[in-house]
Amino acid sequence: MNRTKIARLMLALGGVLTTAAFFMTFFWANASTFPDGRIDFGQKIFYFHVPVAEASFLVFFFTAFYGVKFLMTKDRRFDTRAKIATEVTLLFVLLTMATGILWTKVAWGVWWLWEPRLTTYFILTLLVIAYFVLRNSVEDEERRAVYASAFGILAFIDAPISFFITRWAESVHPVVLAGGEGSGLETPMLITFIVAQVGMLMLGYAFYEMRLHEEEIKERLEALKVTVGG
Amino acid sequence: MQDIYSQVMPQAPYVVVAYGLIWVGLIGYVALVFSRLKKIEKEISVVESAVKRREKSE
Amino acid sequence: MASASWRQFKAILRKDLVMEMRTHEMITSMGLYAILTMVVYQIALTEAGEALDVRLVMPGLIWVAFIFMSLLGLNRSFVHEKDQGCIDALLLSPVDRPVIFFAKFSGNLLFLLAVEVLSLPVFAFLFLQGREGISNPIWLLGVVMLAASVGISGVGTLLATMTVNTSGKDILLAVVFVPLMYPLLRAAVGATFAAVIGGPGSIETFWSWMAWVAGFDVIMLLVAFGLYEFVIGA
Amino acid sequence: MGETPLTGNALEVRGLTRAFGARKALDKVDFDLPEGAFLSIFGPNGAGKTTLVKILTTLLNPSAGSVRVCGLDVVTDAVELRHKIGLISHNPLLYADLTAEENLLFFAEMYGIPDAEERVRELLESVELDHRRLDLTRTFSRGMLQRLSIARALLHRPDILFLDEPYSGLDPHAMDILDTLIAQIRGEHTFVMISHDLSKGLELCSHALILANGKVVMFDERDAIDEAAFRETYRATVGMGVA
Repeated sequence: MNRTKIARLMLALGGVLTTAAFFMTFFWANASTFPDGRIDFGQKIFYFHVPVAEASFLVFFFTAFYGVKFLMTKDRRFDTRAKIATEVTLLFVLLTMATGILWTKVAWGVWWLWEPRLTTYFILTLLVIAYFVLRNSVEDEERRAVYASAFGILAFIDAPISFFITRWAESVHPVVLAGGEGSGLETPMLITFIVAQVGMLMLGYAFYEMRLHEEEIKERLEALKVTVGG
Repeated sequence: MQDIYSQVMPQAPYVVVAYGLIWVGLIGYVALVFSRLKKIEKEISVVESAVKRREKSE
Repeated sequence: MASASWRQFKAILRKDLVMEMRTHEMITSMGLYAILTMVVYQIALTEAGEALDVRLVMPGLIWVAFIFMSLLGLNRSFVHEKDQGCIDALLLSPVDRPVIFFAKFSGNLLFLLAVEVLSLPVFAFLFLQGREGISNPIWLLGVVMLAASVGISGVGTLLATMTVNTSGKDILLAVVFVPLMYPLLRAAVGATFAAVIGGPGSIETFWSWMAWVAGFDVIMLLVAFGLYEFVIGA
Repeated sequence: MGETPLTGNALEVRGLTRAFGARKALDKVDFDLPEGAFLSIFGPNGAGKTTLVKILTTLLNPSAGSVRVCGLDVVTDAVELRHKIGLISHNPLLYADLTAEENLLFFAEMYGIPDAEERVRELLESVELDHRRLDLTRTFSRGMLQRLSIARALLHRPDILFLDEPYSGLDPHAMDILDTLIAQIRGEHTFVMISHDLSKGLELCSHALILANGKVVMFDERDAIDEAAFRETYRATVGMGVA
């Protein structure tokens, strides 16, 4: 089975799992309640907001990983991979921001709050955007690849800071999955979350492979054109 | 039942919009990539057949 | 070998200092920028009047001035290397690339610190007269300024080396630099605030923020140092 | 000058390829150049001339193949090799806000030259700039800058000199001076020159090389070259697409 087929399979599976998680969210997972017993319907956003956010961290790791590999080998394919990983990160980061803002409004009554998690995640968004701004302003292909790799590595340092900030600093952002008192989920909730998370990661992988496939065809096209032109 | 609706209703729009955005984002991205893939696959088949024709004529 | 690197380090640093003494390009533009920022602050704060305790916002305001000021200096610092292709002549000479990094970094750090030290008294003179001064010993401010400027210059030197080769370099440096600097700036403002406002426990708060600054400095300098060879050769 | 291992060859280029993705700036370039020779490299824009010189001067690494300059490998012995090469470009590579003397002293420090002041004075005299040594190079004319940049390139007594279109932008008088200077140092060094000017390049060289699309189209000794045929080959390469 070749990579394209695996990617298609992952896309299908990811689609099925996320759709299943979507229905589980509304028809199976326990309704979360406020301390006073009222139903917290806004909590439903959690089942997709968190998986997308975690996926964005994970995919962004590959930006740095392939950045390092590129700098060590100067092989253009690694730069292409880093670029695609960052592109998928951008998609996930934007979805995280959008759902996050909506949840903030539901839970805290405001659209935005400058609290540590939100702030660092906002910075992460800016870094991912800056990565593409940087790429677009370098003319020479190889130089572009080197600069983008270097910046990707630097930018990734911010990702763990954003991830762990709720554990380090005083933050009102909930830490659901870290254990500790009052956190934790009931079984149907946890299963729904896990299904959504796995589905989202599969989608991320599928997106990455599909884009890679596209870039590889582009490169083949370019190579063909060079041979025809020469 | 009435009670549950009154609790859920004010929060519902935000949840609906959130899931709407997620689905539009994910499906839109897939559609975008697929349409680009189609276009580029067409382009490469054109170039490839041109290369073959040239090789034959040489 | 080590002595050769030291000699080359001194040569590059001295050259940058001599050229700066001659043209005053960086110091003047950064200094003027600092003064102008203060004029703008006056406008921004004027309606709040006496009700506002300036000391509460001062730590943030000075770091806003410093970060944008540093952008100006960093942008200039590679222009004369690029102007007549001097960077090629430098790279052609038998010098280890990290030496270039440390020399440029030291130069940038010196210029930044010089303008910071000059503009801080002006700030105090314009905004803090007739108000309570700085609660904790003033040398604490020196500690934050030094430590944060190390991080700013280190990452800034690496990024400026990149952006000098790009189109739209001035704005690009800001776009890539400011978000990367966020953790450092946040901690620097925290430490400065603790130093200025004082009160019980402020010294501990100061040092815990300083631990953040120091951690950022160490990590970022190591990464920047490791990446420099790739970036300058590209 | 230096203690070069006696391979007899100043340049040994084997299968040199420089590629990024599908694009090949240099494609399996092979040639040898004996010591003391004067090589002129011709080729249209985008042929790979600048890339070739950048690799020979250790500024870029090859993607494949091996390159030895003065018997030293350009990748593994880069730092040692840099002591043996000098570059004169169409860009002066000088700091505009330093004086002529400061410029040379700075580079002398970078190379670790003993008795730097003595050496700098001697060089400034030989390029006839000793009267302007305390002036900023910002105030220099194009020709003066080029003379000073020759002095800079010769500071560390390199074995091999690279000339990257040194004549471009020079007025006839400055060209004459450059001719004289090259003639003076001709015997002591190996030369590699990139040139757009066929007549000038052929007049000076002992070996000629034509690059097009990153490939060597022609490489021969000057004496073996029929000038008319050479011009024809060169003209044909200019028509070849810039890939």
